[in-house]
Amino acid sequence: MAATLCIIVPILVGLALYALPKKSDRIAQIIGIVLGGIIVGFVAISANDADVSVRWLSRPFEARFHVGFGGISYWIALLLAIATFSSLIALSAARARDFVAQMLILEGAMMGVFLAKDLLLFALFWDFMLIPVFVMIVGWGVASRRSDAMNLGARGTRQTAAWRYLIYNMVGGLVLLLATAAFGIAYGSTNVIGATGVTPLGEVWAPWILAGFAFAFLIKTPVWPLHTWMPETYAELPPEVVAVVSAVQSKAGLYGFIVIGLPLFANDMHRFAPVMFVLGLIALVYGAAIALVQTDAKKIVAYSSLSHLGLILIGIFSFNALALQGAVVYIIAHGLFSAALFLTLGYIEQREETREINRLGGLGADNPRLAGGLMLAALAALGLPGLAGFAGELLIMSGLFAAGYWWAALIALVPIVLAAAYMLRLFQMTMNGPHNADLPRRRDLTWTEGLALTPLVIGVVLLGVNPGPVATATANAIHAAVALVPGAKDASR
Amino acid sequence: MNPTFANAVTAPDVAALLPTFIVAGTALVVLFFDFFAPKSARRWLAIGLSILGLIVSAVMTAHQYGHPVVAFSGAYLVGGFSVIFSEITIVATIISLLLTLGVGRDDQIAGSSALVLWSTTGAMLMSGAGNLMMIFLGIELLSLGLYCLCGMSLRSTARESALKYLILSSMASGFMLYGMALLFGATGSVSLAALASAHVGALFAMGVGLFLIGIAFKLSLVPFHVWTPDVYEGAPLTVTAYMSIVTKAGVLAVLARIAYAALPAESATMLLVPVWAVAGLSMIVGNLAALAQTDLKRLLAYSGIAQVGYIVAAFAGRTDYGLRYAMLYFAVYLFMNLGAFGVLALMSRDGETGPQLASFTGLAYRRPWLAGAMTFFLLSLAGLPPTGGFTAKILLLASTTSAGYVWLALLLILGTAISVYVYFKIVRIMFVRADEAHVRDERGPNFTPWIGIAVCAAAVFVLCFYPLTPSDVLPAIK
Amino acid sequence: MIVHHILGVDGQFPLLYLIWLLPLFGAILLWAFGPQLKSLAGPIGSALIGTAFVASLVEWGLATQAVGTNGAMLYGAHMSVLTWTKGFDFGLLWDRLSLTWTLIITGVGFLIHVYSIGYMNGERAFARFFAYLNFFVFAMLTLVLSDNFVGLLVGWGLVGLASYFLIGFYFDRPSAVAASRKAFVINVVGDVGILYAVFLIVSKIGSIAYGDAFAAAQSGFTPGELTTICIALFIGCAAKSAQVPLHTWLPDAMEGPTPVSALIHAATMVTAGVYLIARCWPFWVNSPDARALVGAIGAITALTGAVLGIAQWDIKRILAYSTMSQIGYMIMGVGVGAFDAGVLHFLTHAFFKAQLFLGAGIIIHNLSNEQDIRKMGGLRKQMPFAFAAILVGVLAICGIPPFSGFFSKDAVLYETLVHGHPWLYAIGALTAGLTAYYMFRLLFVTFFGTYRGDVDPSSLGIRHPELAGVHAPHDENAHTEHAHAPAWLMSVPVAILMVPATLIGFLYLGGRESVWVKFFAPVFNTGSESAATPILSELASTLLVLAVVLVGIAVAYIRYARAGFFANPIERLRLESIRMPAPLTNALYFDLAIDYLVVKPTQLFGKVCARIIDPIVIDGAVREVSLSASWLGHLFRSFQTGLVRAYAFVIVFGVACFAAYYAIAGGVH
Amino acid sequence: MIAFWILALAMIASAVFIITAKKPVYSVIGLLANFIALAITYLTLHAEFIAVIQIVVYSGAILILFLFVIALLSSGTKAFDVGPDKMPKAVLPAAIVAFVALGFVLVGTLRDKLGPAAGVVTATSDQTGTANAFGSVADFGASLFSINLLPFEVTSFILMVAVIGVVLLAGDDTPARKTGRKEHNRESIVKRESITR
Amino acid sequence: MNLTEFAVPIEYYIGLSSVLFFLGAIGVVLRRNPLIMLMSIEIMFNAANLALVTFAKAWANNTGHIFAFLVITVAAAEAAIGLAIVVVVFRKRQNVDVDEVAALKG
Repeated sequence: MAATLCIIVPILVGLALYALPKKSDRIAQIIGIVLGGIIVGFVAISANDADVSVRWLSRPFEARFHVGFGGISYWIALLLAIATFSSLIALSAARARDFVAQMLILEGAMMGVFLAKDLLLFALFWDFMLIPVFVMIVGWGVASRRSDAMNLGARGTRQTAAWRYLIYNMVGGLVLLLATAAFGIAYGSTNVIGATGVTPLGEVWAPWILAGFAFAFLIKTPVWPLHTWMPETYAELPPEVVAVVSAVQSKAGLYGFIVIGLPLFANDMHRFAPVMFVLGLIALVYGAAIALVQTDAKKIVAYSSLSHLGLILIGIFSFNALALQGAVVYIIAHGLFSAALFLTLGYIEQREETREINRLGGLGADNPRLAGGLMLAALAALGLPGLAGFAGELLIMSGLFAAGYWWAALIALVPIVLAAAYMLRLFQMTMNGPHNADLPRRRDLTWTEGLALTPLVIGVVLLGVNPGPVATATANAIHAAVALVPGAKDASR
Repeated sequence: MNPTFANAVTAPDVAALLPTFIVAGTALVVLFFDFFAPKSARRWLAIGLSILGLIVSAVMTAHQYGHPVVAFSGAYLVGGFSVIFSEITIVATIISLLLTLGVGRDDQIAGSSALVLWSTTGAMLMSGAGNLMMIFLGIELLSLGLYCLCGMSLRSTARESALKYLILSSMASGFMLYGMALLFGATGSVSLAALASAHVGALFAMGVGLFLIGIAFKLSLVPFHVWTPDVYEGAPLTVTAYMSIVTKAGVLAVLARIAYAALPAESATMLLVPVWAVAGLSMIVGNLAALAQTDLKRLLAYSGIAQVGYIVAAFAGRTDYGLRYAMLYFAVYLFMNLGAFGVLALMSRDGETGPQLASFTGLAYRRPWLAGAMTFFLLSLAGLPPTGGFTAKILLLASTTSAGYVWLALLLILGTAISVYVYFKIVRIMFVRADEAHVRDERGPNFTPWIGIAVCAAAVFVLCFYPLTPSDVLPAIK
Repeated sequence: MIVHHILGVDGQFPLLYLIWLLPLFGAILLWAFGPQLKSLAGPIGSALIGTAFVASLVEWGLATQAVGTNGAMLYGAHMSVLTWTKGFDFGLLWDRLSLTWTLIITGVGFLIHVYSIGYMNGERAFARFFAYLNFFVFAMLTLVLSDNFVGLLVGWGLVGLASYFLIGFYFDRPSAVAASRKAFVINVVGDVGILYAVFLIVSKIGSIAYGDAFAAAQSGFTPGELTTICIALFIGCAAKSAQVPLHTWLPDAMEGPTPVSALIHAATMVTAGVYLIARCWPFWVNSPDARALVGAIGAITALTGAVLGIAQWDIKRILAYSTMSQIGYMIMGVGVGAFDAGVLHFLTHAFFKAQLFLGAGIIIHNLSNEQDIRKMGGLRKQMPFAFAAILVGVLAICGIPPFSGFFSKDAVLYETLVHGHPWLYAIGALTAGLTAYYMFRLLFVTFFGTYRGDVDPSSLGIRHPELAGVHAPHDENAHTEHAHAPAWLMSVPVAILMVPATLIGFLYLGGRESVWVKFFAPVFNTGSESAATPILSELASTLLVLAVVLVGIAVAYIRYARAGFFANPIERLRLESIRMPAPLTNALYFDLAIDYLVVKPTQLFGKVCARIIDPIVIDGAVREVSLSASWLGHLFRSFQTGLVRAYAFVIVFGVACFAAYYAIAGGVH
Repeated sequence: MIAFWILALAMIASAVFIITAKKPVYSVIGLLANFIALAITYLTLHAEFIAVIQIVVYSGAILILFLFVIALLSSGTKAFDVGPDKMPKAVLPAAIVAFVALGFVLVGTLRDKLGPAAGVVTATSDQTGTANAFGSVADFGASLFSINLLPFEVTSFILMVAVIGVVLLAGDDTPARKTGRKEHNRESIVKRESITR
Repeated sequence: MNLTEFAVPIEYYIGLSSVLFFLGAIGVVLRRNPLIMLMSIEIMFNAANLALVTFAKAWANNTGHIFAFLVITVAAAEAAIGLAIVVVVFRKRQNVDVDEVAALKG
């Protein structure tokens, strides 16, 4: 029941917010924060909540409204709840009532994706979650926010960002839809996520259906070369949204590979692995290399995401239990630190009205808390041992190595060095050095802004010190899934 | 030996025909009462009576469901399959009439309502038509009323649309008629039952081909779609809304009957391939062409071309599921399309011309509910959740792939991908924060469309989660 | 089953947590409440480290007691702290090796903390500085106290971070910022090396614990794997301990405040590589290839550091290169298998190098951040205490008996011979001479002659006065307050350090039979592999080295401390500056090579990806697709001419197509 | 046979004349000729009733209608002027395409034997004619009012639509005579807008 | 009644009707005068009627006649409406030319 509530309540409350008077921004935000907090708590205590399952379709295949926490879903839902909560606290957009409403709808939709236990329901929420994001790029894109002050000519970027986001993800979503339909026809039921004992599909259909799923997942993640929607979108989205989108939405694809690809298409996943390895490795190096020369702060982080998520992809496709546990840990970790990164970069952009790191500089002296937040997030992102990113990377790469892909682990080490370089470059060019005289000097983080970062930062540290709960909670499911893959080498004895 | 007039009409025949004739008769009643109605009540009276008659007819039609009857020596077939299309027609008519309530001239309202009702009669006749003559007459009854409805407005574009519609449609009717003549020549009979058992020769094939051209024209499948955008744009908004559903309803019923029942089984696939091809073409071309549109009615016209492509594609393979989900999709299309037209009606100053894209700028902040409703319908048109469009589309995909027409499913996906851009262009502009001084807030003449919008929205939402897919709907010809 | 038998027994030593976490507590406290604590931050931070030091001593005693002093000598403690997943167990380890390091870290750390109270007095970010220092101590303790590779790696990374913070402490100074980044990135290269070793170990034995890994060292790995592990680990050591070619960050790291240089970049952090090799001795013992490689690189580093030290004018950079050189010795020692000798050199070096840096710090502090020795001279009389401190340090580093450095350096050099590496011995001996030369050069130029602080920089050959050394004041207001700092805060720690710097070498008195060797005998259980008889006896070796050292001193004396130099020191210095060989002034082009071979190509690759592949190739393709869609849309639009006849034409065209199909299809049947 | 060829020639010639005639009046004449020829052709096919209807309805009613409209439209100052040809180059392709289509249709339809010869003649339910009465009014009527009753009834609606439709189309054209509703509406809109702003 | 009674082969009639039909179609495509377009459509309908009547004769089935009769009725209705539309469209215009009526396009 908790799962259902987590999905429906935010959406309903979001819609209901529109019924408030236009000027009730403050109230709307408070409602949002309170609800966000409640959901965090609610998710946190619902780890063992029973599934809810109601009939939806019986022809031409069985489909059910089947939602529940279970294994990895719980953790990602928790991540989502925290990220949304933080974003709602951090929120400073104009027309806050509408913004909060969209954020809540987004939260509900994404909850749906991660809690759905039915493929069709998964596909439904998968597509649904695009809409609030699109609306928010259009209505609150950074360019538009800035246009209030100075820059009317920048409309173009916001438009293209919105379109790219939508069209790329829509194409993915539609292919996912087709694959889901085909799966339903071929298997007779879509009520299969997290189910045990699903008989594999026939040889003829399975690879094509998996290809459809994989295409959608790769776009969503995104993985090279399907990534070009991401940097612009992340750069243009309001930071509060991108914190959620980058932190959680981008994980939907990887989540899909773990909960749909592995258990249902074990053979074909194995067959696809070489391609995925190549794509993941390219993404890994390519994203890092671009992040190294980017000058747009948010794009640096966006490309770093490309790099990091490539690693997770490789981890998943190594079919090693350790690597998969690492992938789950890293999914959560990346969610936490990328949310923190984007939020802080948003604060910076809000204060300085630019994201160009060449124009920024020396902010740290006057804004120690801001600098601290950015530092911690950047350190987690560059994989500093002791923080969340490291734990994930270590487990993934150990698993890779154990599975025999020593060369992949070797290649994957290069971006770690690059990550140190670009993340420090990002940090130092914004926070260190002499203060740029053109930049306005604004005050340090307010307590609400700081509060928004707090859960993320705490999460980054806790997960970095002990990813055990996440890793072990998913171990059983992962072992079961990996056992299906032919020829997978399991490191843990 | 010869059947006489006395036993030409039996009680079951009349019962079968009654719902249809009630609609036609309502038109007469409307015209009659219009003479006596006080000026202020003319409008309400005409629309109210029409809707009343339609509701009665709808109820009676519903009662026919599950009781197949062959009436009038096989000329009219009612029961399972046709009931669905008849109901869709009736519901579409009711919603269109609701939109019409505030539009047009008082002195024309009765006449136009009557024409609408007769056109509806035509569509209902088509959905039950058991022989070629009935098909032809149904189409003509439907079309003749529409020519007039299109041209009734004083705007020159409306008349232009009527002229174009008339000329092109008549020409297409000509092709169709010639095809029917050839089919008659090939089988010696006009009944669809005879087609099903006919020997497929060159004459038969050509007859089917020319006949299908007529069908494709009425469904505005590419390349026979050329009339659609102009006519939809020119015709009064409510007529466009009406036309976008009702013509398709009748013709889809005919196509379904032909495809499923009236062709010899062994050569049906071969004979129908061009239809699937033009359906696939429509999905792509319709959406591509819609990309470049700024007039909302015109845009919906192109979108309709594509949407019909999806529906027709579901017939491919002629599976039970295909028909079932085509009907589901069509029902959803009815609601989402009319819902969108309802929004347009509220945005249209004179209630006839469609609003331009620019007038939607920032609508979400000016009239959030209207924008929300429009977004909802557009989502459905694009096949996005949480709308009936989503569920119906995935079921279409399922049936198309399971029928083995994967290429059509892929085209459907491609077309939908393009259509996302089309529909979200509108969504985007509604949520763009605009300098409101430059946007003229166009408001429709009255608020009755809200009723239609509410009904449509509710239906679209419900159909997402509770997709009604009637069973036992395979069309019969006997 | 996790095996710990090599490293100690399980036990409960709760004090360990205190030792480990006290600095972390201090760091958080000082960071969070720094502004409120103001000048109290220094004493608090120092007190915490001091407490940790005392606790370490107590713990030492407790541990000795707990294990007993019986023949086993295997005292140690393993405590389970965390479990990530199967095979990833974390714990603390308390054995003699970690004890040694802990004592140095907390002991020398405490002294430097105290010193810093004086040195940093009046800095705006006073509390932050101590927070970083405390954090460093915590990180370093994590490194040495961890009982597994991942914990070590965590500490390894965190000390790098602390080093980054402290090098870039003056973060409004671009050079400091650049130096900190360089240091961090190069250190990450090292981290990555260790990571790779961890992968290999985990994949082979499924555990990260030292115990499991070392138990398998003899037979669990193929020789190739073992060598790979050693090399990968050594990449980490090389980065952290400034071994060629990853040493370039260390001289730049002198951008940090001098106490930092003393603590991190001399005494403790940079010796982490030594610790790692000593800790992983079972690997090295079983991998002759790795021993040869690491020993050679240690020797090369020692030589390179010494050679580069000759050419420096910045007092801290001289010391930095000397540090590099000395770590080269240590690495050479532990690399070839002389673990106790290497560790001994670490111990003595920690004292005398800290001593040197702190002494230099006093000079710099008193000269208002002047670091160029050309602008010093004759300071012997002005700062007799500093002179004494530096003198002791110089004598120790040069290996003049009986100063501590003599014992340790001698031990390392002789052990190379014992382990059969005469070439390394030769390099080491040569380096000892060079060391003596440049250290005495430093001593002479700084403290003898006359004060040159008011001479025009250009006449001293200082080409870029604003770049030579770091002159930027820490804080504009700081100067006035310096005077108020009580002088004893800085001198007392130095004075204390002088004692071990002088005497600690006596631990090794007696060579193989010394206290030191016995202390470590249970740790480095290398067996009794008395290899080839060295070509020199121990005494001969000592004398030879001493002779070389004396030659070095003599040369330095001739060049810088005789009348010829004092006659016109300014002109002499100018000429020397100008005539300094280009390879030496450019630090043997290491930076340049790294820049051109690694950094530039990577950036070029990034630019190609960012400017060509991403926007033009990938996006270009996508754009083409979308443009053609929109083009098609407009094309279809243009077909829609509005002319009825045209429409009719299109329809007839469609009819023709249909008719064609059905004419053909009808013929098929 | 000869009669057929003459009629065919007449029909084709008149059709060509219709579509090429400069003035619509000439076309009407051509149409008349065409219809008469067609009616005679019907007679050769034993379709007497249809022939009569053809003359009465087409030649009698429809052609007159055309003539009325021609008269109505040409009553203006300039009758039947055409503007510039907007697709002057389309004539040839259009003709070619149409003839290609015709060719295919001819090939498609005439390849096999037509009619009953093409297949087995099956007695269909609506085949009621007898040899003698075939095409006669009696035969026609019997069929029309029995099995084809429904189509016949539907035609009545079609005619009704035509009547009402034409009335609505042509009935009220001048804006001045519009009812007040629209103006009233517009005023209310303006009022509403002024309130909401 | 069978084929042998045909003095002229049935194919001739059908061929004739096809030719007429397409002449009508060409008329619609080529002419710009709406009246002539309507006449062309009438030709098309008549051609279809000819085919219907011919086949009725061939099959001895008067359904073809019925159909033709209905077509004539429909054609009449259509002509009436068509002419009405033509009148309302062109009454106010200078030229009676469908090319001029192209405000709706794109």
